[in-house]
Amino acid sequence: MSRVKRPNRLFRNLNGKIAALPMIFTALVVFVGGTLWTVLYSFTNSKLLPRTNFVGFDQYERLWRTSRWLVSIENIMIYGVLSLVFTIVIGFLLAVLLDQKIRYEDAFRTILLYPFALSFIVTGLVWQWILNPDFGIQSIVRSLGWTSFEFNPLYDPDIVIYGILIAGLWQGTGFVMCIMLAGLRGIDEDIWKASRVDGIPKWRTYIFIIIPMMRPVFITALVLIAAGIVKLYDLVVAQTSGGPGNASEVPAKYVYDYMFQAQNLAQGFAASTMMLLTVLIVLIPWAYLEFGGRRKHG
Amino acid sequence: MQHSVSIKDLSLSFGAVSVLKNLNLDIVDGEFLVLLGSSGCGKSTLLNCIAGLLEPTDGQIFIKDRNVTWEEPKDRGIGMVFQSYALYPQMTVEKNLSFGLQVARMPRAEIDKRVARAAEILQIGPLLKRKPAELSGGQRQRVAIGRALVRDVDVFLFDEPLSNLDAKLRSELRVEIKRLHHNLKNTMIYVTHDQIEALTLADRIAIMKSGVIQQLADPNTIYNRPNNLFVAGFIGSPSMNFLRGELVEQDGKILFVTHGVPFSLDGYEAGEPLVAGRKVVLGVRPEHIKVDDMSAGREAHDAVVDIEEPMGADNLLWLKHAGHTLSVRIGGTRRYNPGSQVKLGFDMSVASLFDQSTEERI
Amino acid sequence: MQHSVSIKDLSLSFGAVSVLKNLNLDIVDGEFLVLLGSSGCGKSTLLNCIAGLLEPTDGQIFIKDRNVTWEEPKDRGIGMVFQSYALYPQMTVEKNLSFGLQVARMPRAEIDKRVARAAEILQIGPLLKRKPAELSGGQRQRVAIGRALVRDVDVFLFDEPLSNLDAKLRSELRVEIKRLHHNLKNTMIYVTHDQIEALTLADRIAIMKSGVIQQLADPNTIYNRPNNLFVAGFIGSPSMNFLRGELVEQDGKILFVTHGVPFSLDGYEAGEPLVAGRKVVLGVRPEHIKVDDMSAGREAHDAVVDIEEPMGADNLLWLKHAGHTLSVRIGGTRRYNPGSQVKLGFDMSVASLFDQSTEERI
Amino acid sequence: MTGPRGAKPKRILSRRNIILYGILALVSLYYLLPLWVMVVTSLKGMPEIRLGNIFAPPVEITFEPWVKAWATACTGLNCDGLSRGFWNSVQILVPSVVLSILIASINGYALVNWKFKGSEVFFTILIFGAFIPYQVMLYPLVILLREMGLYGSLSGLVIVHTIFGMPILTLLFRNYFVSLPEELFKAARIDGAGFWQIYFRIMLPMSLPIFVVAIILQVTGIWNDFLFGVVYTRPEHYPMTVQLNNIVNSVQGVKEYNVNMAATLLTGAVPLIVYFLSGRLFVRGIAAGAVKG
Amino acid sequence: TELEVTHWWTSGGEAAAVAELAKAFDATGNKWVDGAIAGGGGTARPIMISRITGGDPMGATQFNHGQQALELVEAGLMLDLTDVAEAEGWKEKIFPPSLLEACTVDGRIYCAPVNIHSPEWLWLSNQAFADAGVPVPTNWDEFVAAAPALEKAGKIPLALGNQPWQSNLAFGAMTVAVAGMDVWKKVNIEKDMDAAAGPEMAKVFAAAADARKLAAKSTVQDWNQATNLVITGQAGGQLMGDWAQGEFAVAGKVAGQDYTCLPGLGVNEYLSTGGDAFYFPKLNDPEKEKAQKELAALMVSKEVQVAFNLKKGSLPIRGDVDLSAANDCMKKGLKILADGNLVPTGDMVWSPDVVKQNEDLMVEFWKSDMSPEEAHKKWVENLKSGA
Ligand SMILES: Nc1ncnc2c1ncn2[C@@H]1O[C@H](COP(=O)(O)OP(=O)(O)OP(=O)(O)O)[C@@H](O)[C@H]1O
Ligand SMILES: Nc1ncnc2c1ncn2[C@@H]1O[C@H](COP(=O)(O)OP(=O)(O)OP(=O)(O)O)[C@@H](O)[C@H]1O
Ligand SMILES: [Mg+2]
Ligand SMILES: [Mg+2]
Repeated sequence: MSRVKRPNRLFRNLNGKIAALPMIFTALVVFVGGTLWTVLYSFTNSKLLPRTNFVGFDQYERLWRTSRWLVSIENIMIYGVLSLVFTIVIGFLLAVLLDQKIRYEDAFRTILLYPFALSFIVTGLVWQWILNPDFGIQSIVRSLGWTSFEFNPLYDPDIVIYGILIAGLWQGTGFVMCIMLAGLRGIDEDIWKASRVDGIPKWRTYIFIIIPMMRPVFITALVLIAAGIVKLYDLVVAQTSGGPGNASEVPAKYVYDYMFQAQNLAQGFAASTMMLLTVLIVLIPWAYLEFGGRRKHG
Repeated sequence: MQHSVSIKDLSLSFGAVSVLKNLNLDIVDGEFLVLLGSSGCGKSTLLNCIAGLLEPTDGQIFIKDRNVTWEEPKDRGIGMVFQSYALYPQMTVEKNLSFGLQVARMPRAEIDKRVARAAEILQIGPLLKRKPAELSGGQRQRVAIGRALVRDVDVFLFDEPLSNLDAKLRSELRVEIKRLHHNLKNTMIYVTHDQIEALTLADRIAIMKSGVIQQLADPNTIYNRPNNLFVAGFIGSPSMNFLRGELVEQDGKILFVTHGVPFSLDGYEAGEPLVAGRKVVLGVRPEHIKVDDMSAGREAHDAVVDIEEPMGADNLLWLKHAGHTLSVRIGGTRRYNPGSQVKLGFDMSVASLFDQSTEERI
Repeated sequence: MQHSVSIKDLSLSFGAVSVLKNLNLDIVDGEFLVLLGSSGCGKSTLLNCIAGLLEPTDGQIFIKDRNVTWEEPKDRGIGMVFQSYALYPQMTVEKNLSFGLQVARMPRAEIDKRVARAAEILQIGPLLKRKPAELSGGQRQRVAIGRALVRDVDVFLFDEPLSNLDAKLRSELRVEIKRLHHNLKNTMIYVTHDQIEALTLADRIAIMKSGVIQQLADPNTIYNRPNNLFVAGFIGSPSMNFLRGELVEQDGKILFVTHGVPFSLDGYEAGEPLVAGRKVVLGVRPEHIKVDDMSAGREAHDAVVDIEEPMGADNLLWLKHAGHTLSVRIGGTRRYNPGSQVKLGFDMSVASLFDQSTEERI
Repeated sequence: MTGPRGAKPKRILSRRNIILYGILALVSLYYLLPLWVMVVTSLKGMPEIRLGNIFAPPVEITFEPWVKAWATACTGLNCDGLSRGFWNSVQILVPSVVLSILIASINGYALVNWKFKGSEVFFTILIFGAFIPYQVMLYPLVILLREMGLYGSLSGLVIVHTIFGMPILTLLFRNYFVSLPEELFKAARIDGAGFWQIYFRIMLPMSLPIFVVAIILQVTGIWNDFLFGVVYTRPEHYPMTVQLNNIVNSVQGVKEYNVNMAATLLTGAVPLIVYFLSGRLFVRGIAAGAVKG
Repeated sequence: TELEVTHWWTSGGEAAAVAELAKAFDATGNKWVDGAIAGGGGTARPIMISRITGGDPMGATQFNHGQQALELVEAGLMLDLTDVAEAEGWKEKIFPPSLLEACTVDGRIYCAPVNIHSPEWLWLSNQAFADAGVPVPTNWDEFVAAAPALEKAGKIPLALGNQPWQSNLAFGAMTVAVAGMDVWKKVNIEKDMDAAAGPEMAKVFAAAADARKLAAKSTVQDWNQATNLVITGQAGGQLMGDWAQGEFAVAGKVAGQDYTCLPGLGVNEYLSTGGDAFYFPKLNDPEKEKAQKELAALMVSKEVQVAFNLKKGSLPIRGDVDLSAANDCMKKGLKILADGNLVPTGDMVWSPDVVKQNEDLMVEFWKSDMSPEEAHKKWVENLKSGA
């Protein structure tokens, strides 16, 4: 019997490799290439057009001296943490409510989910309106007789980011609720029975048993929300344009404004590099824990 | 005798689908009762009703002579073990065992004592600090049993606790559960669709079909004197051989005739007088047909071997006889080639006769 | 003899984990070979290599004396049947059967002919227009077999085709597969971890452990003359009883002694001379121990019944004897209460002796 | 023996139900409020709006704002409202959704069933890409498209949408395909089906729920996109959102809130309809694709 | 020939003005394809720049002339209009000459200015002051003095839109008024950083700090919404460029009667003159290039200038046009223009980067309680980054 030589590795599974070309292209050229390009040019003093005139860390020094950038960072932190916490908590609570074998579940679910279909521009616009002190909620409540009522988040620099959060939550919680609901539906019915037989109250079952079991679901939700937070831009532009003053500025807007309005590409690139760096700092340990840890138990 | 669990006229419907129909069942204190039936017959539903996890549509449930129909599961004095184990995955074994007690605000010392006792009984002491994911299937099932054990309950409910395990583990844990019952002497209600489990574990077996109990009796009776065709066919592997025929009177004796072949019914203990002309089914278990062994003056029937299935300890023959295919179990060392002619002897003292229309035992 | 499938020095690793280790296997044309082993021992991996679904790290595979190591699955002349059926859910049964042929651009008429033939063989004619979701488990498995059948392949590969079915269906389909093999006379390689399937179906059984074949022989040899301790313990339910002891010479005869109790080895056919002082394990199957039946002049050993497991046709006794727990299988009608004293007789002609250190048969 | 029998009687107005449905009603109110405001405002005339209560239903219903938003609102010199962008949006939407989903699903399929060396690395990079703010990629992509000669064309925009949809969609599809039994794929290979045959004839027909999720995500994302539509194409291709932006942002004296709201609703109509039509499948698909991390 | 023209003129008065350009262009047998992008230069400029650098340029595009398009010109992406300018005699006709200078790079001309904008105007609502029972102020100091009365009457003294450029504009307007021309020139033209850090500028910051109190209640976003507050008498005044006049006109208000305008805030009759200009990206298509040049010539032509600027409310770029139709305010502006009391605007002398930084600083300053001293310090830093 003859031995046959092993064929060339490169050509095995050729179709699979060809089909993955768009992905490889996107990953390498667009994401890696674009990122490297951005980082590279952040060390130049490019203005309107990218130029390779290197100036070291000047752009970064200036960036961290800029109060608008500092405010942006602070805002995205506040927004990010609150948005993560509230979206997950509210999304989960709503999912729990909907999971109680209620009637008209479809209707409720649709109501909670529809804002997700609307763009941030629309969301921002409507909420800007509802929160407008002159004819929104504040004026309505005042006209009902409570004249000292204050609810004016979009025009108060101290709380404007919360005003944006209200709209952001309105838009995003429905989707997270859906993910959570799907997760809850995936929990083994027997777990519930076991906890009832053990006499564990429902709320404790949720906290101590169900939530830990839904870890992957929470991680999926977390990734989706976090990806959205980093990109927060449209909502702010539509609701406040970063105002009042610069109280609701966010990093993505800083990047955009400095790249195009100030025509200082390098400054914008430096800011984006900082954003990417932050993302990496958050993501890499997570990815390590998640994937590195998982390999252990197959 | 004290009844540990008593079910009166229990009915349950899911919407229009009636799953349990006016079911009555009394379980004696300390008894090991197995609910056996094919998938979807309502075994789990019944067990869930007893546990209080499902509300019956009608009827009552008594545990230790207390009407618990409306009580919460935790107040019924029951513990339950599930097929999927239903362990809390993120808690250690110890936590799994103690969580319910902690919630009930039992003192720490008492909890520790109970966990230690359960761990000892089930020999899971070394596993206490592990999480369920780090346990094998059998160990998980033991922990699941432990969770019921620590709660010191009157009645244990098992819902197919072994069906997720492989054959070897299954037979090991079966013995363990049996031993546990010997030691604890609690009432146990055990759902399964595995007849070996039912036969080996049960004090009594209740065979269910579509929400109705077909026969409730000890394993020996169930196996050897099945109430009706369903029970007869359900129990035993390979199945009982069924021959459809007629009762015929010949020389003053009632014979069973199928495809023109007469069978003497000598030795059969009928529950009612046998009447000629009645259409009946004769049921004989594979191990009750002797091959080429005509001792004790049995009738000899000719048959041809169709297929042989050697199973190690036993050998299964599929034979053609009088228009039927019969399965016969013989010793593992005796071998027949397909096509061989053999002589069969039927042991009527352990055979069963059923009416063709009512399907009830005669 | 022509070799249908031939495997030479096959190795396969997933990264650092070596799953198959230098495996050699020759399968004769028309043979029914069963790969038996516990979960994770590499059975499916081996089958997938033969099918071309996994690339071996090293070694060669020949089918019909053609080196197919690097060929596409479809060109190897194999058909495969999976545990989960793997029917295409969106296609009708007919479409499922004809898909592969269509992909191969076979003429319509030929396809129809083949589908019709397969449907007839498997008796799934009336199901052709249904979708898999509308079939029962057994019907699905038949369709899955049909899919291999229509492709008119030389070698059928089965990967635990019956383990998703319930016991009853399993035994039915087992018979059908056996019949199919009788009729088609194709080579079949059948993976299972169910020993009953292996024993009943196989012409030869290959017992695997951690990617290595432990014994390759016909079912009878495997059952009665296992090569080593692993094979002996793996086959048979309940397991063979193992007694650890020593060979001792007494009165010129070699005896087996455990816990001070001597056993005569009369009748045992040793593969090598028995030497006193050797540490050995004596293996006796449960059905080869006679209880209270001292015919043929056997030694009588005293034992006490621990637990009894009635299983219908048989009755399983767990006995305490000379520091061991022994399982013994007796007829279903003979009953013993726990605690009874019994006399045991060991049939040495079908027992096995293993070396304690090498674990190989003596 | 006596005592309770049958099911424990339940009052419809039990405390649990009151709390449960009460909360749900409140929450629904919060979620519906903006929609209500939009609809109500879009049906009011400007004088009525100026009078005040944005939550009050219209005294006099007028469809004027809708007509205006759709057909006559001006942007610069073009006074044909949103209608102008609607077909553009459709023209952008259809190929973008189809292409992005096709590519992402093929990626997912290749990643699961045809793993090759390095495939996981590319996938990881792709997932990191989900976190890159669009603004960062804006400029490099301009350059890239320019080099490819696609800048300003519809195909260029379709590519951009495909690229930015790729991370999340690929993740969804990968997770979904992982959950399909591998044996199915093996069976098809033994049947002799190749890469594409397996994809189109076996995998695609089985993936309806996840496709619904992907379609919803993409329809929403692409339809609502403003930035890419305006940066990567030229005016004759501008999507509806550009007109929406123009209507909403170009104020002539007082803001015409009713027209703005009508325009907003008209723009949001397509994704909303897609939602309402596929709600149930959406949850199922999410369960299948997103949850298994 | 079709030419696509992008711009961000979408408000009422602006759109009407663009229509004049389009009408005139279409009349030459070409076709004006309108590419309006609403949301102001901030939204539109990135798009325009992307299109040009992306290799898919439009036929003509609006920029504020000055430094915004400088690099595009340097990169050779813009059409050289020198021949048109010479043929049309732009050098002689365009007034003030700084406008054309801003279009000139290395002696070549690359843009066609279309209007003059001067940001230093105070717009006052006569009705608001009547309601408050005080006379309409005639300069900034009077306005500040009258503010308490306005507040008492429930009015917002100063309307200010919450956009960075508006805050910066308000500050710039006050600089000319408070610090005077000389300082302004020193800082902005000579880029004298000592002057920038000097006491004169500190006074401006102090004044701005006072002014921001007056604007505290103003919650609108867009400039024209702020203007609308003045038009409707809800606010006393607004610091806004001359284009605000277009809004008054569209609302049917009459200058001097319904509203009052104070160029240079009534303190210094000086105006800075920036404005809009059109650039013509290179298309490499002779046909189009011809049309582009036609359009360039047309934009500067007398008739178009009149028609366009009347609608837009801005000043024409030629000294020789007859604006007898102009209203009260525009006449005031024309007079200052004729007197030559002019300076270039900030975005002509500073890079967009500096402008943006100042905008960011100002919007923060106006909406927070940042001390004037701190703002001043940062402002000087910003200027230094571009000096
Ligand atoms: N929640 C439910 N709603 C509607 N029908 C149900 C529900 N739960 C069970 N059923 C139906 O009730 C019948 C009995 O179900 P049950 O789970 O008791 O069967 P089982 O005997 O335990 O079967 P298995 O052996 O498969 O566990 C089945 O036909 C099932 O379809
Ligand atoms: N893709 C893979 N990557 C890494 N390890 C694998 C992979 N597939 C299988 N293995 C490992 O290879 C070993 C053999 O697997 P295989 O599926 O062949 O076992 P098996 O004998 O078929 O078991 P079972 O009876 O459970 O099907 C197992 O330990 C398994 O964990
Ligand atoms: Mg069940
Ligand atoms: Mg396997």
